[in-house]
Amino acid sequence: MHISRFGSVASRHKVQLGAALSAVALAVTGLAVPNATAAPKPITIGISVSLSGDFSGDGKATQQGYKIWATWQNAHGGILGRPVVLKFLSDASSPTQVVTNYQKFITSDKVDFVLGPYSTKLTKPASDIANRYHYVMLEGIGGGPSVFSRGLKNVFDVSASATYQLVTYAKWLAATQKPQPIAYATMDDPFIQPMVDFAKAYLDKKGFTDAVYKVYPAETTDFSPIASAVAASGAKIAILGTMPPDGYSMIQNFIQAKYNPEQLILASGPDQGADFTKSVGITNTEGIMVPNTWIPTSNYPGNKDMVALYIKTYGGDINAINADVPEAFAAGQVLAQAVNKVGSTSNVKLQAYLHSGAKFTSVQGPVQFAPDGENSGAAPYVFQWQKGQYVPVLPLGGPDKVSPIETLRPAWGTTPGM
Amino acid sequence: MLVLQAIIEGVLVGGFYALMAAGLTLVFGVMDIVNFAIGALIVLGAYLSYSITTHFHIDPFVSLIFTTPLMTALGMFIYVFLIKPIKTNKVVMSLLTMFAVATLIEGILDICYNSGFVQIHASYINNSLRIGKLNFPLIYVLSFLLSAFLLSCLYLVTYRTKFGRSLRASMQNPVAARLVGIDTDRVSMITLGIGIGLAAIGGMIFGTTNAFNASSSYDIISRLLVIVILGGFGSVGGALVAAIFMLVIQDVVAVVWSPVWGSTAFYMILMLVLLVRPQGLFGKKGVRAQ
Amino acid sequence: MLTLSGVFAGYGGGDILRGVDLTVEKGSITCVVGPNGAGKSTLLKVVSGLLVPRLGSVTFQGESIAGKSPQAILKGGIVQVMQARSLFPDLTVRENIELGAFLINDQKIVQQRFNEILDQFPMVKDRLKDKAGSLSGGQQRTVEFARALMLDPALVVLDEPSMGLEPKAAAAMYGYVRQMREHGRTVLLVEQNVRAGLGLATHGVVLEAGRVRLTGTGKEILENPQMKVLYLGGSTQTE
Amino acid sequence: MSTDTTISQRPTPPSYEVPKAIRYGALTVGFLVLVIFPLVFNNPTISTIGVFAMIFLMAVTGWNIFSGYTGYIALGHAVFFGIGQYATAMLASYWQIPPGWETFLLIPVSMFLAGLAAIPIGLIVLRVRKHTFIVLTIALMFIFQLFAYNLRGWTGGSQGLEVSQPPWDGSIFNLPYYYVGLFLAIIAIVTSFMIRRSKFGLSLLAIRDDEDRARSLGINTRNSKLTAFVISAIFLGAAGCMYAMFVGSVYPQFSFDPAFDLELSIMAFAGGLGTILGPSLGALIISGAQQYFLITFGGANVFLIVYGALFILILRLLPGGVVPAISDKWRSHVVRKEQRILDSELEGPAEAGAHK
Amino acid sequence: MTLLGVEGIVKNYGGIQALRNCTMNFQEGAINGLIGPNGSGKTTLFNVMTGYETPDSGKVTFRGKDITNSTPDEVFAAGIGRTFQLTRIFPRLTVIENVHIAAQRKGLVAQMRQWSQPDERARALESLDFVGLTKLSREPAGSLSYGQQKLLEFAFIMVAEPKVMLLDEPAGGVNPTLLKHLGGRIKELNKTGVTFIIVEHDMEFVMGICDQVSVMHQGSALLEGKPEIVRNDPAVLEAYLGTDMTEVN
Repeated sequence: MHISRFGSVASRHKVQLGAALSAVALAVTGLAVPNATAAPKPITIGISVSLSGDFSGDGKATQQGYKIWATWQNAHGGILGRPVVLKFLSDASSPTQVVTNYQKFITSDKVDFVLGPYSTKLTKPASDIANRYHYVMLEGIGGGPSVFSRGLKNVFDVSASATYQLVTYAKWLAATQKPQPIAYATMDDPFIQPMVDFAKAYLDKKGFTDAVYKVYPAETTDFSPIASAVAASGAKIAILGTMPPDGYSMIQNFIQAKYNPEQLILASGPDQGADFTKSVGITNTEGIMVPNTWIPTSNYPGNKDMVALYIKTYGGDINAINADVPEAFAAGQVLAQAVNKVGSTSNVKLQAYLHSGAKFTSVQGPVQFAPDGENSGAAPYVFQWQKGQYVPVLPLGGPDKVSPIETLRPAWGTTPGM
Repeated sequence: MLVLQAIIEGVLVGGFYALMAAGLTLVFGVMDIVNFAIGALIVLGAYLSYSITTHFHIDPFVSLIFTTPLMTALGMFIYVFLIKPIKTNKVVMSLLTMFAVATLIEGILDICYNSGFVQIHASYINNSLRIGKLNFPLIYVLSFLLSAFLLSCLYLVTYRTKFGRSLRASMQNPVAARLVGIDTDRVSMITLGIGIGLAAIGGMIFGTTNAFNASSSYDIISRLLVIVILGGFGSVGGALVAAIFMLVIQDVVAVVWSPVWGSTAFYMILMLVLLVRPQGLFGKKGVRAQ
Repeated sequence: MLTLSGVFAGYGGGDILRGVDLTVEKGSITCVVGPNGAGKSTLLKVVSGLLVPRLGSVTFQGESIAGKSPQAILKGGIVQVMQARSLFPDLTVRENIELGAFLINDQKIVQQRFNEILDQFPMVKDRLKDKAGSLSGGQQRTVEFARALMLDPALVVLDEPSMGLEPKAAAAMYGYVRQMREHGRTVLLVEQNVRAGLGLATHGVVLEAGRVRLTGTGKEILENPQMKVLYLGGSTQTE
Repeated sequence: MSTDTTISQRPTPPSYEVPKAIRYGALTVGFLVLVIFPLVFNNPTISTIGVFAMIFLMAVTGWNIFSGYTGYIALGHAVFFGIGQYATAMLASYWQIPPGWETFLLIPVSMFLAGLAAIPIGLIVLRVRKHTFIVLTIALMFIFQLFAYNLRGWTGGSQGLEVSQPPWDGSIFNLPYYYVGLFLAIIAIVTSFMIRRSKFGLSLLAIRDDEDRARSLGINTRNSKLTAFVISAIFLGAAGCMYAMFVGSVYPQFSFDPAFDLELSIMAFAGGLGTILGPSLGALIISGAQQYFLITFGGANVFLIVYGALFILILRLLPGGVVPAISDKWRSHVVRKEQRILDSELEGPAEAGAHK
Repeated sequence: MTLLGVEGIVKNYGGIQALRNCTMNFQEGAINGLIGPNGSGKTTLFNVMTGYETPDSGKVTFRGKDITNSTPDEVFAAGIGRTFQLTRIFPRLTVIENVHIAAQRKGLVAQMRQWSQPDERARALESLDFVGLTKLSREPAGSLSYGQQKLLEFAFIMVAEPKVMLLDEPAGGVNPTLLKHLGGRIKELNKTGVTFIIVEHDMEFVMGICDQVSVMHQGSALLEGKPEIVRNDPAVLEAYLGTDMTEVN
């Protein structure tokens, strides 16, 4: 079976119809397939990932996402009919090394394209380097607002903008509930804090008040005083700007403090699948919400393949997939679609095309770039853990079918059916 | 009430920090070494307990029976092969050596555990005791009790056993210690063993109360150093008081004002105390003219 | 009992002992005197194993001890009381004394010795629970003596037992030294107070510039006219 | 007074130092290599590593002026590195400096501010010694990091700040940074050299060996330490400014980084703490090797293991550092030569020295 | 005229009384010897006079000014230099660098100039020549022998040209030839107006060069006088050899 390149979304959907299994089968033999003919020169893509240091956990997930995308893309004809070869370098979570790494990709390795590293902090220097050499930087995991406020024309984020991720929930809240006090606690982080602050600004305008608002430093290891402060506020709704590990600790502290909010939404953490359920215990997950740009079970192009490939390659189940994986995967998808459309490896043309308002598809949903490079086409989802399942509940009226939202969380440890 | 709750939490967590700091301060007192690897060693201890609990389904507290001797042996190994050979500029060379050890450990853990966040589990981890409106998380209470128990053991060992005597003697007068027949090298080796063995226990506690990965060590080390300085190098009691004092202040500032300023207060207190008492809260003035 | 022959020893640069020949008879109190810098303390360090001699032999009861570790020498039966600050100030008197028996593992023997020593040093009994650092100079010395006897040594080496003490306290120390001999121990001591030291000693040794200058009984040495030359300089003629 | 004449007629003492010709020759060659380096290796990857090497070069040389000479191991000099970065980022936007050459004018400003900040900081931390000093400097660094997080009105908090980069072409982009960096690094080395041979430098070394004795010999130890601290901070400020301009973004986490000082001390130790060129050599080798290592084998995550193991090996094999090891080698070479001459002279009447 | 004096100094260490109401005066322009048996408090007195120890009570005066609570550097700046019984040199610096440390300079600009200015260098070499260490001038001071370190310490104090030099056992470990030479130079320096206070156990040396000898015993002044008188005073010998206290009991 040979699959030619497919330039349109429609034809890709056809491929989608061939179930996940066929893609997996392809992935195994996939690399050999495009080489059946004259072995075209591969398309090289350079990516710096954090394999050690502070970001190493997410760095590795990012790398997995990119790798799976490359496998999948090659199984689907590569880019411009040429196979995709990824080059990874570790940056040890340091901006110094990020600068050097992207210089190397562009000037020594002369890669055709680059994709973004993990985190807002590293995306900023990386995009400067790319800009210097007129390279486009597509990324999905570094969408802090400060990346886009610098006037760079070459950065594009395929994920929903950080600033709007919690607004979906805020809008729903303002529309359905009476104004009441809300407890906020957020990590001091360029990606996370804006999420909470935007939601808070929105809710403040709608008459909601803050029962408590605490910003905690990134290196906090003991969350009990913060959790106590939130618990003591007695607010029925808690909005937390957490990264995965502190989200788990925070929930644990809530349980210990017997604080049982009716609605609990975390910026990230509950989206981490098995990591989350193992850390907080499956029986405590009921009703916890999290915004996300990706639905594991969605029918967006490539998603089922990605999930199958991931499970085949790295094991685990659908819920074990870190959100970094589809974010990286989506960046690759958009790159492939755009380059195939442009028809050349010219980054200048690519940049112009990405700014043209063209629409793309990804495992996370539709992508369309605003002038500053943010994805204006994305609609951030809100997920909720219901009966041990991770299900989308918001937005209402979106393209995907969502489950009804549980507005009253049960007591801790009482997940129905668990 | 919130402040009271913060104080209780400060005391409970302070006990754990005191245990860690005790290992650090003993090692300093006997050997003049700042064990910069303590953070990485705590994370190592956490991972060891994690592996044992997940693979053999053993209670984390029981896992200590295996991890503590292992880590103690590691400490002795580090002393014999890395610290003892250092001849010149001991203070800085040992500090850098321990930093290198920390790097090595982090690298190994990173490969073995693939750097995702994990947390040690037990059925009772989310339980808590409630007295009136105050809340005592069970795991914190348990770890505080364990810390208190171990600190008392440490106290008994140092004040009631023969080894303890040789340890205190080596701290106070190494030459005279050799003259009464104490093998000061052996004492140093065992002390580093104890110091690192304690990291196994601290690691277990850290791992049950926090999600962690290989890079989690840096957040621990700076606080421990501050506590040790404030308590006075070499003073276990000082470390206990300093740990509880600092954690209580930090937690109270965190709930009354803001968590970010809680951390700042933590370090500012050190500055202020040292401006008045350069030898720390409980340290002895040890400067001689000749 | 203890024999040094042709011992050269020193720190880093040069030798301080330059060919010391010395014999300590069993059952004697041998007192080494000599001006400052003569090498008395260095000599004791060689005997106790803190310093390894560069040349020469040191034998104790027929066995070579040069270059052995302090512990090994202690086990062999030589205990030294240092010149100053050899107690552990933050440990109690009791702990300090018990540390003297660090090398003995049999608690019965330790307890028995401890009781014997309490009888021997009544002062110690009253202060057992005090920190050693809080004692007066004389008391500290006494504790050091008591500690030294815990191992039941054959040879006790004392470095200036009267240093810095008031006459009365010093006299008490000398009393203890005599007592040790009465208990059958051999004593080697270094003393600045020449008259007192030699008066106490059965054998005297005068060390100067790293060599043994005079030997004899204590009395003989005290009466030797050369002593004044050694101590106050000048020549014997001015006498 | 016959002794007098014999004493003064003694031959001039032999020099155990490596001869001037060799030293200056090596220096000139080293300098020329550094000057033509980015022209020969004109790949921007290599010159990027070169720019970072220059930044570390000036930083470690500055660090060594204080820590190497006085023996006070500071592990909080990231404070001044960070101050340099934040000063650059804040002033560039406050004064609306357009990206380009004008930004480089912030270097002296950053140096001044870092030096200024070093005065009160030095007055506080220099009251204590040894371990307490080490830990106090670390604590100070965390305080500054937390201030950078907390005073978000000025510092942008966790959002960080940025310095817009000039629109220069990639092929020549690194060169101005490299040469300005080289220039500053040379100023740092020359300053270090001048201090080492000055009376002031001698006082610092005396403080390292025996601070109380130095004080009793009339050295104003407090002022000497403080002066060295400030000078050292100035170069860290310069390094911070260069870093902020080159990398383009500033975050509390990276500006006030505990690992930064450890890296500096490793470089200084590997090269030779307290020597003039040792730390520079350490900086060039280690920062270059580290980056090169990561871009060559960085795909694998054995990096930390190899790094840690190598580091332990260096500490074990070269406890004094490279430069002292070389001068020791030279010294034993000279001594052996001398011994041979002396042996042949001793054939004649033995002239015993006054002392051994 | 009294240049440096102590009045009623008391100093206790724990249980030991090192100085008991010690009163002593040292004459300007003289070479003063300070002798006494070990433990009689000579070094403690030096420490008190040079600011290394604060007395429990009593007063130290220099040229009539109270310097009791001055720090070592203030004392040094006032013109009192000292050596230590156990030498305190700078072991990792070379011999010549050691000698330069004490050479005073004022002002930042002067501080920044090369440490070895021609005039200082001349003085430094002269003083090294004087103690016979020229040949070792480029050796690290820590590699010198005990006696050589003593000489080095003397040399670097000399370079600072103090008004008073307090020497704590300058002869310890120094060979006899050089010792004679040292005595000659002390006398020579003394002629230029430098006052000396010398603690020494080598009596021949003390008696040979001192104008005035003070004897300390058990923490206070026993007597004071010309060397010949002191030497033949039975009380001094008594103090040195000690009473046979075994008979007192």
